[in-house]
Amino acid sequence: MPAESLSFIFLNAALANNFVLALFLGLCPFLGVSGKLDTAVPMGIATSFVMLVSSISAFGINWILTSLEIEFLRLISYIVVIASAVQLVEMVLKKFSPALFHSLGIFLPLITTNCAILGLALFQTFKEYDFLQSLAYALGAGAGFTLAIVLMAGLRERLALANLPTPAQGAAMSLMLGGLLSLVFMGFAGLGGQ
Amino acid sequence: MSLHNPHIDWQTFTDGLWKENPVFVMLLGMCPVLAVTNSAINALAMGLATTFVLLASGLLVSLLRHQIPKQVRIATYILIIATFVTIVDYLIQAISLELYNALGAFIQLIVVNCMILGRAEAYASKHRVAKSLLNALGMGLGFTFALLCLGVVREVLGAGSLFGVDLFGSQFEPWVVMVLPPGGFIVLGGWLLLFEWLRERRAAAQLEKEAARAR
Amino acid sequence: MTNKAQIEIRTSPHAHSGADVVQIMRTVALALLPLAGWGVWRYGLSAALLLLTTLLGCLLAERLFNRMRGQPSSLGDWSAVITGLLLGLSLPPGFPLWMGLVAAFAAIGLGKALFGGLGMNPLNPALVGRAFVQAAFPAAITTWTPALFDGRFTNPVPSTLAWPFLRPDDIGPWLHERAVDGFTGATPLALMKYEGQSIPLTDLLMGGGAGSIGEAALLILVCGLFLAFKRMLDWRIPVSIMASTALFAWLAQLFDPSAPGPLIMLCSGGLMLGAWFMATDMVGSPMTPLGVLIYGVLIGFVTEVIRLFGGLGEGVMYAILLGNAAAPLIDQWTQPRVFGAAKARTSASARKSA
Amino acid sequence: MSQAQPDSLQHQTPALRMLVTLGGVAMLSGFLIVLVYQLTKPIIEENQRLAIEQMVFKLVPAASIRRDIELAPGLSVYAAYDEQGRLKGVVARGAAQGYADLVHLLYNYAPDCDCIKGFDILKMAETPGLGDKILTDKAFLANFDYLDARLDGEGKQLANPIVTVKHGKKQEQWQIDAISGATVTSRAVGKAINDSAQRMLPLLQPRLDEIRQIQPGQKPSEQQP
Repeated sequence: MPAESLSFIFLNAALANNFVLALFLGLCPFLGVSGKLDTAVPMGIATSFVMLVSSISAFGINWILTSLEIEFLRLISYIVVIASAVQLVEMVLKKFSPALFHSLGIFLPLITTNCAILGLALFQTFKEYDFLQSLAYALGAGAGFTLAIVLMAGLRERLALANLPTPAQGAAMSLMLGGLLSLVFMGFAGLGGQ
Repeated sequence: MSLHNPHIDWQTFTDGLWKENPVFVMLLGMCPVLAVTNSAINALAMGLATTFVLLASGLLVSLLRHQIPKQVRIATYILIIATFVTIVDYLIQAISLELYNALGAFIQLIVVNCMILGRAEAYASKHRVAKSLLNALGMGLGFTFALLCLGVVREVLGAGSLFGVDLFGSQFEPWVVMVLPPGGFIVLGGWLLLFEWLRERRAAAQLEKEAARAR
Repeated sequence: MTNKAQIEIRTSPHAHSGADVVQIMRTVALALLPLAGWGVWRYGLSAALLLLTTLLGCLLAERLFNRMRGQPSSLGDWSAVITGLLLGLSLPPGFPLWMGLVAAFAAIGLGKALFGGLGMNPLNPALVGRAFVQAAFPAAITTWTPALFDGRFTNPVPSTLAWPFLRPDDIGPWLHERAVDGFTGATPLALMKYEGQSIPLTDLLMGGGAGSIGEAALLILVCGLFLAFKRMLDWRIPVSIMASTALFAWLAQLFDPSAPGPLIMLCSGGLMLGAWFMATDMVGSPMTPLGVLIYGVLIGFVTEVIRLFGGLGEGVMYAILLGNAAAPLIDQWTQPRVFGAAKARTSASARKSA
Repeated sequence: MSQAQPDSLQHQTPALRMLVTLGGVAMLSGFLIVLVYQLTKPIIEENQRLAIEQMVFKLVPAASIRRDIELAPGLSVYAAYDEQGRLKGVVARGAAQGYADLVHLLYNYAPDCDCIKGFDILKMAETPGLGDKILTDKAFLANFDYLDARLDGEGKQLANPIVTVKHGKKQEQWQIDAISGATVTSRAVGKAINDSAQRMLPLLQPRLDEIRQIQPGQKPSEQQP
C-alpha cells in the first residue's frame, strides 16, 4: 500500500471520486432532499457530521474485530454501531445544542439508512486507511456530498421555474442533472495524483 | 387494498415486477442500481444477491412476526438483513472471486438498500410466510429486471458486448461514457423518460377512446 | 454621451441594453464566423466538414425535439446555430464526423431540450455536448492533427470519415506520410505539462500547434472585444476569468518557476474561446455584479487547478461547466436581501417541523 | 390489514421480552454467519490461492511452483520455480496513482537477468479504450521484455530508477516508453514498479541465495503455511 497523502485522500473523496456523483452513495437524499437549498445545506452538513462520527467508530470497531480475529462480524457491527452512534449524536445534540438540533435533527434519522455512511466505513476498511487517513477520507466524503447536493439544489431551484417537457418532470430530470454534474466532476480525475 | 381478492397471490407477485417496480416506479435502492450495472453480468449477480436477501429476510421476518416486539422491530430487521448480506457476501466470494472483486463493497451495501427494510416493515411483518415469500420474489425479480435493463444498455453501448460476448467486432467504437458514472445516471434517466412518455401516450389514447365512445 | 454608455454597461445586464435576444444571438453567431473561417484555413476540409456536421446536427436535433414536444420551431432564435458552431470549434479537427453528430445531439438533447429549451439550459449546451463525447470517445478527442499541412483542402484527415459506430483508423501512418516537422500529436498544454517543453507565444496566439479548431487566441480576442463593444456580451465575465487565470498562473510560477506563466496560460487551450464565448452564455452565468466576479474567479481558479494538478491537460471546459452549475448558488448568495430571507425561512421551517 | 397484530398487544411489551427477542435473533444470526463462514472459508481460500497462482504463473511462464516469502512485515513476494526447482522469477506487488484511481499491479523480477520482465494489472479504474491500452499496446508491453533493475554498488537502491519517458524518447534499458495519449497511466505503471522495486530489491538481494535453495521433490507452496 503506498502511503497516500492526506490532502490527496481528501480531494479524491470530495471531487474525483465524489461519493454521490462517482460512487452513487447517498443517492436517496441526493435525489430526495435536493429540491430546496434551505434543506439541502443542513442535510449536507448533518451527513458530513455523521460521516465523521461513523468513520471514527468504524475505525475503532475494525481495530477490535481484527485483534479478536472475528472480521466476519464486521458488517453487523458496523451497522449496529453506526445506528447507535447516530442516536447518540442526536441525543447529545438535543441536550447541549437545541438550535443545532432543530436545524439538523430532522435529518439525522434519515441519514442512518443512507448508504454513504456505511459505504464510507466499508471503503475505508477496504483501503486499509490508518486513523488520520480515515479522518481525511470522512471529511472529504462529507465535503463532496455537501458540494454535490448543494449544487444540485441550486440547479433544481432554478429549473423549478422552467417549462420542462412533461415526461422529464420528476425523477428523470433529477437523474439527468445528476448525470451532467457527474460529467462535470470527471474533469477532476487524477487531481493531486502527480 | 383488495385483500380478499382471490387472485391476490398472483398480484402480490406481479406488482413488484412492473406496477410497483422498486427501481422504475418507487426509485428505491438506487445506489447498487447505478453503481454495479456497468456490465450485464454484474447487474444480474447483484439482482440475484438482493433477491436472495429479500427472500431470506422476508421468510425470517414473516416467521417471527408474532414474536418480535414493536419497539425493537427495526433493530431486529436490520440484524436479520445484515446476517443474510454477510452470508451472501461469503457465498459470492466462494462462487467467483472475479465477480466478488467486480462488485466490491456494493454487496455489503445491500444492507442499506431501503427496499429490503421497506419490504420487511411494510409486508413481511404483516403477512403469512407464503405471501411474504411471493412478494419478496416479485420485488426481487423486478429489481433484477431493472438492473438488467440498465446493465444491458450500458454494456452493449459502453463495451460493445453482452454478458462478455463481443457483439459488433473489434472495429466497434464503444461509448465509454456509458460504463462510467455519468452513463449510469443518463441511462436510468433515459429509461424513466421512455416509460413516462409511453404512459402519457397510453393515457392520451385512453382519453381519446373514451371521448369517441361518449360521442 | 460616451460616459453615459459606459455607466450603462456596468450597471445593467443585457436585457436593458436595447438589443433583443434574437439580435444578440445573431450577432454572436456572426462573430463566430471569422473563427470558423480561420479554423478551416488552418485545418482544411476536415474542419469544414466537422463544423458543418455539428451545425446541421444541432439544427436537426433542435427541430426534432421541437416536434416531439409539439412546439413551434425555435430555429429562428439562432441559439442552435451558436451551439453548433461553438461545439465544432471546440473539437479537434480530425474528429470523426459521426462522433460530431453524437456530440450535437447530446448538446441539444441533454444540454437543452430536456430542461425546456432556450433560456432554461442549466449548463452551456455546447460544452455539455463536448463533455459527453470527451467521456464517450476519450481516444478520438485527444487525437490531434497538425495545422497547415499540404493538401488539406482536398484530402480530409482519414479519421474524419470513419464509418458511424466504428473506430477511426490510427492516423499515425498518415501523419508519418505527411512528415510534418516536429509534430508530436500533443497540444501545447500537454507538451508543457508532461514534457516541460515550452511553445513560442506566436504559435499560441495564431493557433499554430495542435489543438481544437477554434483555438486562435488573438482572433478570439478581437471577435470578443467586438461583441463587448456592441454590448452583446458581459465583458466582466471574460475579463475576470482572464485576470484570475493570469493571477493564479503568476502565483503558481512563484512557487514553481517551471510552471507555465500567465501569458501562456491565457493563450493556450480553450481558455480564450471559453472565456469570451462560452462562459458568457447569459443563461448559465450569474446576474449580480459581485456574482459575475465570483463566477469568473471560480472558472479561472478551477482551470488553473485542473491544468496544473489534474490528470487532464486542459480544464477550461470543466471549469466553465462547474461555474454554470454553481451560478444559481452564486446568484442567491450574492443578493443580501434574498440571503437574509432564505435564512429566516430556514429557521422558521425548522421550528415548524420541530 | 387483517393479519396485523392488534395494537394493544404491542403496547406493554416487557423489557425482558425485547431483550430476549433481540438476543435470540442475534444468536441465530451469529450462528448462521459462523456456519456459512466456516463452510465457505476453505473454498474462498482455495479460490484466492488459485487466483494468485494463476497470475504468478502467467507472469513467469516457465514456473509451476510458488512459494510465499515475507521480506519484511507487510511486504510479501511470490517466488516462482520451474519443475526442476530452479528460481525463475520473483513476483511482487506495486501501486501508484493513475488517471482515475490507484493502479494496482504485479510485476516479475527475474533474478537471472537482474531485470523486470512483464507486469499484470490487479486492479485499476483507468479509462477503457485509453488507459487500459497498457495491457494491450504491443510497443508498450515490449518495454517489459527487459527492464534494467540492477542495484547500485551498496545495494541500497536501484542503480537507475525506473522511469516512464515520453513516447519515442526511450534511450536506456531502465526507461519505459509511454503510450502516446495514455501518458498518465503509463507513468503510473513505471512509478508503481519503481516504488516497489526500490523497497523490495534491497531486501530481496541478500536473501536470494537462500531463496534459490529448494529441496528437491518437495512442493514448497504446500509446506508453507
